[in-house]
Order: sequence, then structure tokens, then C-alpha cells
Amino acid sequence: MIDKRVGSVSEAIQGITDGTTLMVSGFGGAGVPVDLIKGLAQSEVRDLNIVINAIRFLETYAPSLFQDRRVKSVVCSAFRGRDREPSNYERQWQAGELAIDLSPQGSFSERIRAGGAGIPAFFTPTAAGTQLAEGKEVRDFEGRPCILETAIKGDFAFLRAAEGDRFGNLRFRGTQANFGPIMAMASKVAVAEVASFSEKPLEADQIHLSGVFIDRILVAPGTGA
Amino acid sequence: MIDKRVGSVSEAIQGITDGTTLMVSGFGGAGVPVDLIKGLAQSEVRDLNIVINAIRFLETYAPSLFQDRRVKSVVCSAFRGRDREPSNYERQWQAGELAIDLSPQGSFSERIRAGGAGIPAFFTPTAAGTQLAEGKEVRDFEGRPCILETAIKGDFAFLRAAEGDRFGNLRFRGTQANFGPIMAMASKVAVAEVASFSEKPLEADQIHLSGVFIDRILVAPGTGA
Amino acid sequence: MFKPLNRNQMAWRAAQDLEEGTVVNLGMGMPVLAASYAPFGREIIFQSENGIIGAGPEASENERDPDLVDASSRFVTLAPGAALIESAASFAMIRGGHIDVTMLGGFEVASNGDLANWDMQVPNKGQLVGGAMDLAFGAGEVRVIMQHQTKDGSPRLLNACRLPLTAPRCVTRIYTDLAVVDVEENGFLVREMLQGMTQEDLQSRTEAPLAFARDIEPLTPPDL
Amino acid sequence: MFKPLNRNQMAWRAAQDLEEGTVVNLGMGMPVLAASYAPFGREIIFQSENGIIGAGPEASENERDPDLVDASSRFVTLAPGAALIESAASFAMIRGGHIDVTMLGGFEVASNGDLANWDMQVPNKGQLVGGAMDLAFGAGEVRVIMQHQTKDGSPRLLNACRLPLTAPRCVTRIYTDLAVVDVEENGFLVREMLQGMTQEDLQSRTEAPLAFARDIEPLTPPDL
Repeated sequence: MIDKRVGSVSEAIQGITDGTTLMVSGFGGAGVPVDLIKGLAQSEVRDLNIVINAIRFLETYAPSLFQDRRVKSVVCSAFRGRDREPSNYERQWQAGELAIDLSPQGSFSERIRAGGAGIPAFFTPTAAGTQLAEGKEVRDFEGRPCILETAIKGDFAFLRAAEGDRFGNLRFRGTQANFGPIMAMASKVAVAEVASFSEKPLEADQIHLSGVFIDRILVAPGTGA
Repeated sequence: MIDKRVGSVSEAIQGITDGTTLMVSGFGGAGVPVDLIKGLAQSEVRDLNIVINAIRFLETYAPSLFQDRRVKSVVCSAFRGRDREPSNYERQWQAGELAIDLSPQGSFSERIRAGGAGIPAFFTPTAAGTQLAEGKEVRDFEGRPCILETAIKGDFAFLRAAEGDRFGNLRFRGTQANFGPIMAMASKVAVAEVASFSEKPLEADQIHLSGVFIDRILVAPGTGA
Repeated sequence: MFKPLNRNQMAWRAAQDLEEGTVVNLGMGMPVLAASYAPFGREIIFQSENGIIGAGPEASENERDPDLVDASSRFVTLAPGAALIESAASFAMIRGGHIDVTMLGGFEVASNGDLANWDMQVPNKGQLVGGAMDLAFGAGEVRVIMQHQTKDGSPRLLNACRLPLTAPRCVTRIYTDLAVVDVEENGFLVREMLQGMTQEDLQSRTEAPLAFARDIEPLTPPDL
Repeated sequence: MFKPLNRNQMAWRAAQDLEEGTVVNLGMGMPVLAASYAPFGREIIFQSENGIIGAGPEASENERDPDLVDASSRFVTLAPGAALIESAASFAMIRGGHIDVTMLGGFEVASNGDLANWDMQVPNKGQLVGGAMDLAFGAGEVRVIMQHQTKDGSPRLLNACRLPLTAPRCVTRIYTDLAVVDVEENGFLVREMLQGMTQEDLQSRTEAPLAFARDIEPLTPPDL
């Protein structure tokens, strides 16, 4: 019988090694896989490539990742630190120790979707003619310059949902979904932490993301953001 | 107050003129906007460009469109007639009177999604090296040949759902959704026929397609396929 | 003498132009304030790019739900008929032209409609683009709410942007603390201006040349 | 002498190879029959490209719901834990590599794994590609169920396909009415063969050269 539950955070993050590309969902505190992020911080993996909309909240929950220089590169739409003083990751970026691929949030999302949908690259007008288009192929469509953006894929994805079942099916509350579904689809191993586990399979009209995209379910009731 | 209901089929299809590009949803009888298709057949518009997965069911509900040579071109994944004898549209295609753009169903879907999502073109491996890639740009990604597919947009879209509200929000049953959401997004005017109308706005967890993508709602309870 | 609008008044003025039934995305800061000042009874659908179509007012203390936030990370409510979507669908909506109007903050707007609102080039600080470019490129109309001048008195309505662009030729209207300015084919056209202010007063605070509408109106917000 | 498998038996044989927990898409005809013959109690997730993840058995007369059909346009049921999606999401799943195995009908398979299964080039008839190419290009594994020969006795396991390709080098295994044949680096390798049949019998019905596994097994389906 299919049952994707794992019993512990360490089991949930098993297989993440030095050099892993990890996608992390969450926006404004909603859908943030806090337990998984904290578990990652407690591991000793290094040279991580992180795909995350805003680096800031990774530092909030896992400051040691940057203190100990364990992140090698980040793809994101925001890497400005919260404070006036530069954060650890801003310092590392300035020192050339941390590579940043900054994408408009829509290109970021669409690149991840493309990664999960078998689309290696697509054209978009967004960012054409701006600094963020530098070095990118440009082509006109319907008289409008567009740039070629490439897919992003991950080895692992972390996301959070309100409820899950043994198939890995997920139900999100409010704005929890955000980058979770596309990151799960774009990654080889998708790990979802859920506030509650349903012993009965979720009904079709409750499922926001099918369990076929989820490999592990961690029940983490109280600690989620 | 927003209220997208229209009172009749003729009001629902108002604005469709000679040369209109019309997208029609439906698969295997589910989500087929039968009343709208029949209404279209009763109008006198010509030179239609139709975007539909399988031409066959358009002919089933609106044979006059082909009898009277009112369709100029079709984008589809299937244009084989049901019977051994060639259908009207097969004859017209052979005579060069009907232009056919045949796409794999996934490319068809993704091209329509692209049309609604502001993506003018994308690369895909599907069909590379086959007859359906002829004349298309080829480029290798990760060592795999991919072809460039372009977006499809429509002037109008027809789709069917189980329930709608005054905002145009839709709830689908079973496999009714199929091409409806992407066609609604890819078209300037999206018309949904619904089996029932909810006087109260649908709840967020009942909505499969937001009403922002729907322009008109036609209540057509009993006649849907 | 004249009294510049405060932030609430600027948001109020911008909100008056939002029409019944339109789909609107509001950027952080003053733009998001505008939602509170939309004329009573007018149904406007506020999209928030983290996944809300139909955001309602900010949540009161006891309505707060940590799982329901808007793109400004505020706890919000849902308006009747609201839908919830994931990020790729949300940006497909934005980039596919399904937002009628976006109102964004701005650092600089050029007289050809170029917008700079994402990178202030603060030394030693990282960048944050978020959804600004997607909105500026994808929305049907881009309106900007910003102070007419910087804190140190430099103009923000320029002949050409100095900061990195968000998108070229996208802005249609600017709401400042002094005026309402449209971006027309030939450059800036002042539609409304504070009472007590002269055309020279406004031009002296603006780098690019200003034209003034024949039917120019006084900018008279309520006390807010 | 030997007795070729009937359609049910071919579907049965193919079904035996579907593993617990895998995600499987079944093409029209014999492939979709296979769902009925999966070993009892094995949880297999059947995807149907019109929008079902987790299709259950075909609906009985009084279970029929006109709004719930599979990609073969059959009235179906939902398995526990099933989800429903729209077409772009369904093909994103297929093309993104989230189908472990697809079983498709075939007209021809070449010894390099090329598949032709969409265009028989019938004069005066239109074409139908449907989801075949997306599945053949996108699925983790492509298995084909087809008669070993055409009705007029021509071979279908060929040196090179004559009909238009569905996808190049995609097929890993073929279930025919006579044998189970893998597509290996060097060409066809027969894994199972009808009892009473000789290697020469099978080769004479096959255009491309066949290799035979050392541990070749008899192909012995139940009566169905």
C-alpha cells in the first residue's frame, strides 16, 4: 500500500548531500516548510544551490546556512536583507562567494513550472530591455522584444500544506500553495510538511496538488509559520 | 454590481463575426458547451478559425458549419472523421479549402496556455524528429532536440462547467475542465455555459477557474453533453 | 501656498480612478493603501500575486490567519467570490494581460513612460525585483504612486531614468503628492494640481517639461 | 502448434509488469484494458490525459456520470485518492516526466525503439495524433501492446518504421500476441514466447533480427 509518510525530519531530508539543488516554497509566512528548513540547517550539507523566492526567510529560520557559508548559489526574485546593515548573504554575494541568479518573480515561477513541465526554455517580454535581460537571447514576437528564459529544476523541494494523505495528496489553506506545486513538480524528490494527516484519502475536490508529485510527507502540526 | 450572466444564447455569442477565432473546449462529452455550439451553427458567421481538440464533436453538434463551408481553418490534435467515408471536413481539407494545424494534444494545450500566459513561444521535445516538426525551428537542450512552438490565442472561447456565479467563477465536475480554463485565459471573450447558477458567490475552495477569465455566463441546465 | 498630499490622500486619489469590475494589482506601500479608499460599493477585484484573486480588506486582529497573506505580507481577508491560486497561475494571469490596472510605487518615471522602481542601487545591499517587472510588462495599464521629489528635493519625473529600468514605456499615469500627471505621446501632461500651486511651482520640481491640460482640475483630497 | 494470445490475454500480460506505486498512462484499445488485469491489491495510479490522476475501473451502468470520462471516452470511476486536473496541467505532468510508464498501441516498432502508432496514412482520411506523441516523448518508459503482424501477415517489428514516427527511440518493451520483446541497445531481445513456438517461427513473423534471452520464458496467460 502506498504510504509516503516519513517519521522524522532527518528521514524527510535524507539524500540531500553536498551540492544538492533545493527548492524552498513559502511567501510571507504562508506555506513555509519551517521544520524542514530547520532540519536542513542542523544537517551538515554544504555547497547548496537554493531556489527560493526571497532569501531573507531562509536566513530567518536557518541562519547557520549563511553563517557557515554552506550555500553556493541562489536563484530568487529578492536577495535584499531586512536590515540596513548588509546580511551575511549580501556580504558573501559582494565578496563573490555566493552566486545569485535574480529573476522577476513571474519569470522565476514560470521557469520552475517549465522545469516540471518538460519545457527547456520559453520566450517572455518580461525584463526585455532591462538589466535583468543582460546576456539573454532576444527575439521579437508580434513586434515586441522577448527574452529567452530557461527552465529551473531541483533535486529536492520543500513545501508546506494544511493537510496530506498517504498518497501524498495535498490540500492548501489560504495562500499556502504559492511556489509549492511548481517546485514539487520540478524536483526529483518533493518533501511536504503538513499540519495534519488525513487517514482517509482526500477527496478529489479537496486536492490542490496530486500526490504523484510528492515523495515524502512529514506531519509537522504546530510549528509551521 | 458585477453580474456576467446573459439571458440567451444569441447574447452569449454576440460579437462573433466572420473571421473570428473561436476556441471550443470539451473532451469525450465532458465539458462540451453544446448550447453555445448549436447557437453558433444557427448564426450566419463564416470564415471561422476554430481551435478545438477534436473536430469530430463540432460536426456532431453543428454539422452545418462544415456543410455550408463556414470554417476556414482549424487547430486541433485530431481531425479524423468517425466513419469510413470521409467527412465533410476531411473532404474540404483534401480539397485545400480547410487549413489544418495538427498539434500533439500536449503541444496544443501548452500553446493555448502560453497564449493566455503571455508566452509567445516555447521549446519542447515533443514531436522533434517527426512529421509534425516539419518547418519548425529545432534547437538542442541538454542534448535533446526540441522544437519551437508558438502560442495560440482566440477572440472567443466556449466552455462548459457545472456551476457558476455572478463573478463568472466556475466549478467543474469530473473531467469537465479539460481545455476550458486555458481557452478562457487565451481568449478576449470567454463564454461559459453552466448547468446551474449559484446566487451566492462560490467559496474559494469550490472555484476551479476564477471569474476574471470569464466574460459571460449562460445558464443551460439540461442540454449539456 | 499649497499643502502636499499625505500618503493616505495620495492613495485615496489613485483609488478614485479604479472602475467597477476591473482587476487591479496593488504594489507594496502606498498602492496597497488604495484598496481602502475605493469608492463605497464599487466592486473592484484586487489580485495579489502570491495567489489571491479578490483580496478583501486587511484582517482585523482577531481575523488574522497566518496562512492567508497578500503580496505585501499583510494578513488579509477574502472578498466575496475570491479564488486562491498558486504562483505560476498567478503570474500567468499577470503576464497574460489579465490585470486591467496595476498601481506601483516608483523611484523615477521618464516622460516616455519608462519606469524605475526596483533597484535604488544602495551600496552593499542586495536587489529585490519581486513581481514589479512582470506587472509593469504585463498589466493593461501601469499607474505609479510616488512622491513628486526625493527626500533631498531631486525630481523624479525625468527626461530619462537614471536608475535601472523596471520596464520601458509602460506608465500611463502618475499620482504624486502635488499632481496627477498623465504620460502622453509627447510627454507629461498635468491633469490635476494642488490648489495654490502655479504651473511654474510644479515645473520647478520636475525635470522633464510639463504640459498642462486645458481643463486642468484642482487636486482636492479629503482630510485623511 | 501454438495459439496466439487474444486481446484480453495481451492486456493481462502487459498488466503483470506494472509495479506498486507507479504512475501509468494507458492508450486507447488494448492498453486501457490492462487496467482490469493488474494484480489484485497492487496500487497503481492510472493517469488519463484528459484530466484524471487515479482513474478507477470503468463505471457500471448505474455508476455512469457523463461528466467523468477517461481519455478513451469511457465512463470511469475514481480510485481512492484520485485528483482531477485540466488539460495543460495534465500534459505538463506527462511532458515533465511524471508518468513512470505509458502503454500504447502500435502500428510498427523498429529495432532501435522507434514507434509509429498515430498515422496509418489511410487515403482520404484525416489524421489523429491526440496525446500519443506527448506520451511517447515524455513518459519514463514506453511499452507497446500490438499484434505481432498486421491482418495481412506483414511484420510490425521492423528494421525501420515505414509509417510516420510517433517518437524516435522510445519503446522499451513490446507485448504481442506471440511474445514479449525488449528493445535493447543492439535491437530486439525476446524475453517470452508462446509455448510450442520455435525461434524460427517467431523470426519468420518478424522483419528485424531477433535475439533470444538465455532465460527465455514461456508466455502462458490464463484463459480470458
